[in-house]
Amino acid sequence: MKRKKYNIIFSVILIILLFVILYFAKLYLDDYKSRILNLCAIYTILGLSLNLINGFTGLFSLGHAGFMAIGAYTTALLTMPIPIKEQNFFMAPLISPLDKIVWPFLPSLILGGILAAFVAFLIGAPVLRLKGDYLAIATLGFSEIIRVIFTNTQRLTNGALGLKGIPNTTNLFWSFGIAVITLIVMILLINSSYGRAFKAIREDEIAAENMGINLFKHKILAFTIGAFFAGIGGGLLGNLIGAIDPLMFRFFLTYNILLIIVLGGMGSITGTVISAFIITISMEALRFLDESINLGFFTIRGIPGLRMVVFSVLLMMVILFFRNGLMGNKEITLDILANKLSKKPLTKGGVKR
Amino acid sequence: MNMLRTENITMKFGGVTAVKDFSLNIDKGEIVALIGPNGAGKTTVFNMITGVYKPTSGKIFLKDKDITGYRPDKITSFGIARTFQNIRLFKELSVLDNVLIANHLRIKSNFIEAIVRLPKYNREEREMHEKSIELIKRVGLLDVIHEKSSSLPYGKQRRLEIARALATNPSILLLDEPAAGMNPKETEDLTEFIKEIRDEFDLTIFMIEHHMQVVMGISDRIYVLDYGVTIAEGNPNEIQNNPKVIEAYLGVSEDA
Amino acid sequence: MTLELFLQHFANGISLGSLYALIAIGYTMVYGILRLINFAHGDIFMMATYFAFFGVLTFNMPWYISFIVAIILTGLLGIGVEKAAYRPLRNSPKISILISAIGVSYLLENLSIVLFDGRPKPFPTPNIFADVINIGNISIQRLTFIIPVVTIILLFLLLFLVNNTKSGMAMRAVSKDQETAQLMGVDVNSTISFTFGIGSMLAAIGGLMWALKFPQIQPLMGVMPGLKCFIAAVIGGIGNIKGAVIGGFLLGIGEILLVAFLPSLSGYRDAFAFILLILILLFKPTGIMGEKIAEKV
Amino acid sequence: MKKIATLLAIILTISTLFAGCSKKEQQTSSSNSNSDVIKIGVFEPMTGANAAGGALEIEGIKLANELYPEVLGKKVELVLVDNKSDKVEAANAAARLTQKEKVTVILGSWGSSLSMAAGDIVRKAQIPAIGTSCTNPLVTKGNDYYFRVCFIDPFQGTVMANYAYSKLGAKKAAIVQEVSNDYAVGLAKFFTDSFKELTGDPNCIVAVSNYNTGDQDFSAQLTNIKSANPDVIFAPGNFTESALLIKQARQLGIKAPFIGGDTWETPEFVTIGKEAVEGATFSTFFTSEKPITKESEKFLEAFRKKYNHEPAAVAALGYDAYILALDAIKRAGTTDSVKVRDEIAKTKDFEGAAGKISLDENGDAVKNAVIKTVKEGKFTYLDTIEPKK
Repeated sequence: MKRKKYNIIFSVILIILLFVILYFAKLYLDDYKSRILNLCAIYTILGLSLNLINGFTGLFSLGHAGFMAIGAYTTALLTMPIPIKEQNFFMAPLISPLDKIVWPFLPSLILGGILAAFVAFLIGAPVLRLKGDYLAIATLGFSEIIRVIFTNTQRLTNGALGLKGIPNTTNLFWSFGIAVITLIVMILLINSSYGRAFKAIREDEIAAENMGINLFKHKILAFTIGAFFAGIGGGLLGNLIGAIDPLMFRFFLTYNILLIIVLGGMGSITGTVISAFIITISMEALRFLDESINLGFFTIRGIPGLRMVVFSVLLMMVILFFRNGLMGNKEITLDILANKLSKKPLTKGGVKR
Repeated sequence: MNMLRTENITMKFGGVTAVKDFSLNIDKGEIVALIGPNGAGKTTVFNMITGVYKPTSGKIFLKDKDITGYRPDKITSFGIARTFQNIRLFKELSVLDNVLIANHLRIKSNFIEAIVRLPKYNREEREMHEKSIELIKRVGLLDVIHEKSSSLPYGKQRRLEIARALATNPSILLLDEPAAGMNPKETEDLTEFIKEIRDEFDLTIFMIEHHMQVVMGISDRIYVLDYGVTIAEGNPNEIQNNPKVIEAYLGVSEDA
Repeated sequence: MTLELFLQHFANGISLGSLYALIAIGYTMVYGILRLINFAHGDIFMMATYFAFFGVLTFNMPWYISFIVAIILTGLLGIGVEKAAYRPLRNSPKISILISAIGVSYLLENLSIVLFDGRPKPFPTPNIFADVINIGNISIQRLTFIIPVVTIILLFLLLFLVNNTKSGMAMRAVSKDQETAQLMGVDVNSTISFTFGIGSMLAAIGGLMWALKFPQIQPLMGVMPGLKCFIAAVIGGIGNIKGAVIGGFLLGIGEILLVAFLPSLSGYRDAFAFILLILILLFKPTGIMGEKIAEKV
Repeated sequence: MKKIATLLAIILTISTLFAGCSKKEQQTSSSNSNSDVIKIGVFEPMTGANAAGGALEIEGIKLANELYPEVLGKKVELVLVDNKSDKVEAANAAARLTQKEKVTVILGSWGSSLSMAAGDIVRKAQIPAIGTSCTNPLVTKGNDYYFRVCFIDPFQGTVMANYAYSKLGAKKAAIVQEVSNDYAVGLAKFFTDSFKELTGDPNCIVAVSNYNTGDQDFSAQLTNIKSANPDVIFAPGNFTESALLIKQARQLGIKAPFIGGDTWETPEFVTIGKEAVEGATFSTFFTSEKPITKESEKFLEAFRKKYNHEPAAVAALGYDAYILALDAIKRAGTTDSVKVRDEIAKTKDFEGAAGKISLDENGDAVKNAVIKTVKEGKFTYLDTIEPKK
């Protein structure tokens, strides 16, 4: 009990410290670096939400891009100033009342999340009856359907033209603030009785059902919560980039997030966070592979696309040789760190999941 | 008082009839066994009672309430708990988590209350923990409470499965071959254990078992299935002397 | 809609459907044995077209030799993919294998972007395929007649292989129960390799026909056809070879008729396949020809 | 709780490290700006769906850099970044150019949506960008820092409607558009508007069909169009899809002429479409057959020498974007990006390879359009159309 109290105090201190650092980062970091940090935080949110569905509840869903699209479009359409809306919708006017509404960022973001969750709820009702690869392909299908609909609803989404001039509200405070909230919610959820029920479903559906767990209710709960955060992540992403179009939300986007949770470990929160940072930063850091390297006396010709090959090879290596990713389904906790530091043997209670 | 009753339940898979017109009657506090050769349809009977399969025809009553066709989780919440023939623990999870999960069906807080850790939820969580630790202590697994359940030896896994079933607060417990793979000493312990928990938790017990020593030692009554058909019913003594049962069990070996 | 117009649409549908059917056969075969959605099937199909392309253009082979070489190379590629990416995971949870399949698909796509560059390349079409036949006002490419014939021939060859040969028996045994098959003396590994080889060669034939009909190849060309043919296989009952053919035709004709009768919805065409998939999964998850598998508790 | 704490600790360490590294890099990059190099960023798709177009533009930009390697006595260094035909990547790439590389001007990109993804970044960084062939009106609208050396979709759509009406004498037109391509959708809309105006017939568009990027089978859409029997078919879209589309149309026995937009002008359009695309007519920016300016001749000669093939229109635009940037830097006399921006905005009657460029108040080029057709497998000049003054 005492330990718990210390942990809470320590967490609060760390959160405060994080935001102090962010404050200075915002002051001193250039746009490029803070953009990548923003992306790290957003991919953390997306990774955590996909891991809730795939890693903790064991539902192999590939529908994330669709939920992100819903969140991104909702947030964008609600936050864009009216003149910019008129500018965007020069082909056909935006349907009312959206053309006259401008909302602040936070409520737009939340509504984006709620709409994504609502769609997930509607989709989930039929789809979550499916299992394994059927579920994967059906969710992928739904995400593509959402994208096709967005491409064809000119007066709502501006179709293929996409939206431009979305206010760049997303900054380090927003993205990290929401990432921290997501993180806390996920940890609290996973370690609650509901989280245990999710894990039970992942381990053995039949046993879980026979232990009184309503499979459908819990699956849809995990799916909906995951979609909610995916929607929020999408909204943050849209308002970070400032322009969105339906092609952004192809299923390759889902693959990228899948890459994060596979590398981090399906069913590990710490793993997801670490790997979201590693992947986002290294995607940028490996950019040199695509470019020519000038060594003064001679130039190595860069091969555009090599970076993605390196990434795919990396993914395959993780899948084949480090099957559980960085962390498996374990977590790094302060207790473990403390134990490691003081060189005490690990107590059994320390390895908590 | 009547605890569990089935009326002519029949299960057909495609053209194959796995169980035909099975009727059963178990009173409160009884220990009843279901025996029969391999493939006789015993586990299918369990699966129908616990809602895994919906019977093709017939009805199932728990304390005179019709529970036919309900989902397994509903049926568990009505008070029927079970174990599985080939142990189905939540393998990657700890012993404690396995038992805690079985408490989940009685939880009253919703998921939002759980996430924000309302006092109401915290109280429930504390109660679940206390109850689970109590159960784990009762089945003698306290020393391995934080171990991964799949790392336990076989016998302990069986006991954990029973503890997990008990955590759902059942009024009737269905045990699917609890003694399978146990040595004579363990079997003897198990027999005692089943009797004890029956008394301690005020249970009714319905079990499938091959081990005649266990069956004859603790059953009040026995049903015998062969090729999906009930061929005999009665107390251990009657069953032991029933020619049909002898034929079903021994007939094969006489031919062989 | 005039009869003539309808017939033209119908001919278009048969033509597209037979292509889907051809590729779906390979999909369904691999699934039937391994219970695995081979996400990389579409990319293997893409590789085949590049093999043939380079055979004709770089090595100056006549098209028929180049096609045969391409089919064999693709078969080997399929066996290699199975060995490298699926075999090590055979006893892992299904999700791992599925992720591995996605990984292979990702790798093949990115690799071919680097190797073949992302620009689309014109696929050489020998004249015997390209000629157009006019019946009244209906115009049909000769290829439209060739593809269904190829599909049907392959269908019968494959049915013969699976039902009447020793390797076919081994394949059926592995699909029912790998462990038991092993105990009965079936070499599971080589049977699976064989299946993958055949499946990939079917993908190659499908890919070549595809490239003849739509003579443009690029690294991402296999993605959508791959998904759609999987859907066709599910519609027909995945694992069932005859079902895959039926599913392919249904999907192709359905897509064409959707655009024909509801031209304003033509932008939703890609969604149609997925909607069909979801409906099938919900109402008849075993597909048209599939058999029910009860889960063991 | 302790998990939260640990995670935060990890994030903190990472972000501190990150911040630390970045400060170091900032120093190096600021020292760079004092050196003898002027950096010009090139922001193009080198991989992904738009890679083909990007490659063509880079050809032109690189050639221009060879011909004009210096300005203000300093060497001009091109910084090429790949935007991967993807918006998130495009934004990152643009941010990298403005922040990390500290370029003076950015050129690019092929694909309007990619340019739009960079729009806010260049505006906030106050670094001017010159679009090459991004023709969507939204690219420059409301953005003082984005310019372009090409005309925009409304003009192109109008030009083709005019051509269909007056040169082909068409009264009924059908449209097949690539619905997931902003460019195609825009062009189709402006074509429809002006064609209706010209014919005075609200029902002059007899059929509209959609397809998606990457589609390969168009038989159903085309059969519908065939039954509507139009005089001309306007089919703006990617060159690959368009070539397949026209090919299939001919196989179905459709005889009506196909007209489209500048994206068709790539070698693949002809190699894929073969004899089917004979007679396909489209508007574009530039022709090598009829040099428009002195600069055109210089460009053509150098291009043929360097690459051994005829330049695509977008290569000329890439070239123009580069020399315009250099000219503006020269006029400004400094690499201060805000001053360079002001000079770009003042551009009037600037002689580029692809015609005289004057920028209007939106930063869009007002210039001639060229109409070309495919004849014997080659893009052949047909006509030049003056902008409406």
